Amino acid sequence: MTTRIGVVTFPGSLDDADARRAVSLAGGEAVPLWHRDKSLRQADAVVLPGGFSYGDYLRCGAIARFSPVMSSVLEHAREGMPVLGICNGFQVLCESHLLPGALIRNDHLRFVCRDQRLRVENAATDWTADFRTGQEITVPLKNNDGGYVADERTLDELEETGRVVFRYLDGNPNGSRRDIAGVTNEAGNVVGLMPHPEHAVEELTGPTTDGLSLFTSVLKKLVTA
Amino acid sequence: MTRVVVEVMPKPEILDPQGQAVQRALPRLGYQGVLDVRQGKRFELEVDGPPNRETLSRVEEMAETFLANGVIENFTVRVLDAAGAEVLSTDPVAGAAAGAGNSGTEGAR
Amino acid sequence: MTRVVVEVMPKPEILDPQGQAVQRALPRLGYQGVLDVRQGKRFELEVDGPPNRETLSRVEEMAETFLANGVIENFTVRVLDAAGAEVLSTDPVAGAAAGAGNSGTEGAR
Amino acid sequence: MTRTPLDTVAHAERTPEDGQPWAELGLKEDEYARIREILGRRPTGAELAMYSVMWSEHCSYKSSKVHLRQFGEKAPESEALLVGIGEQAGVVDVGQGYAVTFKIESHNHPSYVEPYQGAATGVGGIVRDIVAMGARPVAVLDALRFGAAEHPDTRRVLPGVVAGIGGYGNCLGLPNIGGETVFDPCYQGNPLVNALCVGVMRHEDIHLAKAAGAGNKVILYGARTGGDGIGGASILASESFDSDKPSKRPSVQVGDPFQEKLLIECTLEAFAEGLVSGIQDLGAAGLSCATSELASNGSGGMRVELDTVPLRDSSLSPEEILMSESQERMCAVVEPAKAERFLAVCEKWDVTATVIGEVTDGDRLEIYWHGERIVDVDPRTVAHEGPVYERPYARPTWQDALRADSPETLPRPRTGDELRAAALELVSAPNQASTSWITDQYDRYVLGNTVLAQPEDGGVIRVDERSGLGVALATDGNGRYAKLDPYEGARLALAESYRNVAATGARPLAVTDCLNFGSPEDPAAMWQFAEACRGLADACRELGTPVTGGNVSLYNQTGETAIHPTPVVGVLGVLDDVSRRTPIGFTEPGQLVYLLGETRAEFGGSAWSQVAHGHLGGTPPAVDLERERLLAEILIAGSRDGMVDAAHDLSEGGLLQTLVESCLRGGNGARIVLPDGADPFTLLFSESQGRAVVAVPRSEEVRFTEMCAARGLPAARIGVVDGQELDFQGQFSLPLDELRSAVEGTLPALFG
Ligand SMILES: Nc1ncnc2c1ncn2[C@@H]1O[C@H](COP(=O)(O)OP(=O)(O)O)[C@@H](O)[C@H]1O
Ligand SMILES: [Mg+2]
Repeated sequence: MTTRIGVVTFPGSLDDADARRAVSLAGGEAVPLWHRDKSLRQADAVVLPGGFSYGDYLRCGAIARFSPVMSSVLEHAREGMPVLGICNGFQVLCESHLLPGALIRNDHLRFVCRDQRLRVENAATDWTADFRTGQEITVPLKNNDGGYVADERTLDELEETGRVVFRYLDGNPNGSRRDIAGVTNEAGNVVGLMPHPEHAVEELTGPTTDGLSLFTSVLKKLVTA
Repeated sequence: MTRVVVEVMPKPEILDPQGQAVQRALPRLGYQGVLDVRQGKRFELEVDGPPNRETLSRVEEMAETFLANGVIENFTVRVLDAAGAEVLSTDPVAGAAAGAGNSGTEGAR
Repeated sequence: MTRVVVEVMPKPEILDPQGQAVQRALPRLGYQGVLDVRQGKRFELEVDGPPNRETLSRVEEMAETFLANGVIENFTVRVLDAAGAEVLSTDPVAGAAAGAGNSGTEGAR
Repeated sequence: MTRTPLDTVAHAERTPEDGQPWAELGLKEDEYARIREILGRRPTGAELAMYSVMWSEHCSYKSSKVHLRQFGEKAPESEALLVGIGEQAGVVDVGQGYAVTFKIESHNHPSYVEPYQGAATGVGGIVRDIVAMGARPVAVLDALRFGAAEHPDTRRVLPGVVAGIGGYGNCLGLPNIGGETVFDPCYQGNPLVNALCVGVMRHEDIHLAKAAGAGNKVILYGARTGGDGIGGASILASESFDSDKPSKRPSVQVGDPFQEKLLIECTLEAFAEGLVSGIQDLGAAGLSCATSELASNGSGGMRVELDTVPLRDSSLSPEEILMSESQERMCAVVEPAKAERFLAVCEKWDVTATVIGEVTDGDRLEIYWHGERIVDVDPRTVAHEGPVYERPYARPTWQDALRADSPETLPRPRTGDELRAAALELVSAPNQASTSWITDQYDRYVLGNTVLAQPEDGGVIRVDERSGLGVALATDGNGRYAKLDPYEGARLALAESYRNVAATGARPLAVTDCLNFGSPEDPAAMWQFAEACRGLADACRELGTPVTGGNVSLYNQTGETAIHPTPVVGVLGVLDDVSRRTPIGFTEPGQLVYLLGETRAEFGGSAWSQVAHGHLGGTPPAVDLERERLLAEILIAGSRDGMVDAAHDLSEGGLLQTLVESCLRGGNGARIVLPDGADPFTLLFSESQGRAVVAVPRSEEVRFTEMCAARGLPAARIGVVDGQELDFQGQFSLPLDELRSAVEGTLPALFG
């Protein structure tokens, strides 16, 4: 039986089809989830994809957080179900307080799309086990509001407990505190990151295929669990 | 019907890239002597009901759960009368506290 | 040093997609009875100099040329005293007029 | 608020002598007389509103029509063309059952007034055109022209335009895969913002805008209608209302890309379920256009209850509602039995939808306001029988002097050091420098099918994941060439765009164009326009690529001074397998560098003459379309058969510019040996057409050169990919690091 990975579509989600493609390429079964339905359709894990849910009006992710599907995601995430938030999905996870901190306007106030080098700082989460800690990867980055912020105490705690998962290399693209590109919760099942691993899964369309490992990681974890 | 204004500002300890960009730009445009700029949001709401405490606390709840993100922002709610004068507003301390209150702890609704 | 607040709101006749998105979301969050929402910006400035007419008109000029986009936005400037009370503010009509004034014609700065 | 009586049809019949503000609405006296003649009475205010917008230059093409006809008359036979000129966008067969629709449109003036919103709503408009054909939009391109890079107003306009294009396109989830950025003082006060959108569908899903079938429902869906863009109609409104009415109407439109994203998804879902009989997007002229065009393209008439239109501003008069250009709206014709399901699809996507009328048996378009008839017209007279002008045109008196001012006499760099300095100056000048400050603000990855995007020669999008079928697109235009010779300038624009598409390995199939010119009332500008149309139509015939649609933007001038005539041409090509696409970068040391084509001393309108001397004069480079076709065949075969690893066409800035870009893109230098006897300056800076540089793997050299020899295309081996310098042996050398900072630094220094 293949592992089912749900991919949520909110109004304004854009990278949902890409996330489903990445799941399939990694060998999983991608299950489309609709924001108005509470049902997770027996998904074993959930991806909140990138995009501009609700136009990113008010604050990115602020409106999507209240959709019916999110109450199920929150419930299951607390029970240990793997959840990955990419870009807008990361913003939704922060707005939902599943992950600490918040994402604010890029410090240069422009949208930025570029191939971004990252270091994997924690290869022990549900979504990063197929990496090595310290591994350097390149995946696309594209956002308006990618500046990761939290108060100093929270940032210190994240560092001390190894909850910074990805860090920017070769220059900070958006003013994120401590070059943070992605973080995880205490249990390591919920991961959020600004860059887009789902756009680095095919030689033809991505700068690398480094992003595939996030999806293979979770599939292995779910099979052995 | 009552007019209510909600002001949402980045917390002082949180980076404010937009305010900083404005401050940096001003001298280039020939405006000297602006020592600090912070940029936030201002909402004007038209709400059913009279300009009373109850309306105020309804909007405070909206601001706390939705219009502001307590992790990074504080808010103030002002209830106006027909002439546009303020009749009631959030106690600034309570408002800030309410804002801070949902940081990191509030979960699903 | 004077604290000045600049409030920038979309002109009433201009589409405000942000305010509309907020308004549409509210009933889903369980908040009924909000008939209209408009979303604008709020700037808090710390400015050299006393809280007088001159400071007001300096900031009005900044608002007109830079903080607000006169084609689509109106603004109000409020000069506050040390206690945070308003001591002076833009004549709302003049503010609106100033805002409209640069529409379409504003060229180089 | 007291109202004067509603100007109903009955009222208009009773008051034939009432004065009407036709001149203020932009109508000419004879046009107004013609309307009265068509109706057999004076028009009502609402009718006058409709005729005046639909008969405007923008909607009726009254000055350009007689020239645009050539695109149809001279159109080459093309099996690929499924829907030709005249529909909202043309449709091209790209094989395997797929059809592609693409179109370019201008939003020049609005982008000058309010750069962010003007450019954003420009993208919104062209995307709706594509959706209305039943296609899923898959990519956008943007062709931009600004005033001098250093001019302070450019610092206002450019960042706003770029942020607006990015803000809208990124939020819609459409990858931006290419475009142009040009600076020239002639565009000061008249920036050009041309946006292209391409969409994909299956053959059976092509939809045309028409309203057939009596009893079918007319459904307006999307954003509420506000007072956007109705400056003109307010003149009418102020006649029928007291002056205390809030008559301030917005001068600019604000876009809501989120609303448009929902509109796209809900429209495509309705198409997929077979719920739509006809559809039309609302753009210029809003409901006036949508109702009259839907009705006149169908078989019956139409009846609309205008007071059912959902409003953002309840004070709008019927005239204003008819003229409103509020964004993010569409109009569908739906069979009664399917209307409920259509509304349910809209509800699923949180899109407001309202039945505003129905298709009738008759042949009249009738519009009612609270039960009273305010419009009763033959919709064809509104939509298709607008005035047509044969505007006088004349070759400008200055044209000869301009052409006589040849660049031959301009001082040229001679020594290695002089050439090096000229080279650095050229490649770092705003028109040649890297545009990454701009293009990094555009999402090029979304949808996961982008195979090539800027700074490649053309953008390439995968259409079918299994077969690898894909399309390539490029836009080009050179106003400097066109100013020297508008006929040749249009042909040059096509040649370059065609060459860019072929360089990716794609077979060019079809053309869209955006013709940006000055005032048609100026015989000189009209001559430029006529010449450009003639040139483009001739060139399309010669290359076998039909024009499938496009856009005309006139009156681009400040006072007496018009912009350079600027025909922008977009070419669509197809690749049967996108994994064979050719990038521009030199990626492997050891690749052999070949220059294809012939180089003559051609500097008229060149980048060098502009950068080094601020000069514009002489004649543009000669066009040889047979040669372009041959070059394209070689590039396509080279890609298909794996004979070339990289290809980059030569255009503005000549060989030098091309080599610099290929080196920087691939991260490798090259050692270039200039052929014996060649003049280094001419070889490096000339802009002769029909040329490209290719990188050939050593193992393919024989096969590749034999192919070129057999087909008769000159191919000269000029060097090899190697090291971290671009070295012109015996002349000068440019380390890649130095080149990169020169080329990358220009735009951030100006706009960052
Ligand atoms: N405004 C823009 N939007 C998107 N891409 C752009 C823009 N301006 C330039 N580009 C891209 O930058 C690259 C270089 O542009 P240009 O020198 O005009 O190309 P070419 O000479 O091949 O037509 C191309 O890939 C082009 O598509
Ligand atoms: Mg090119």
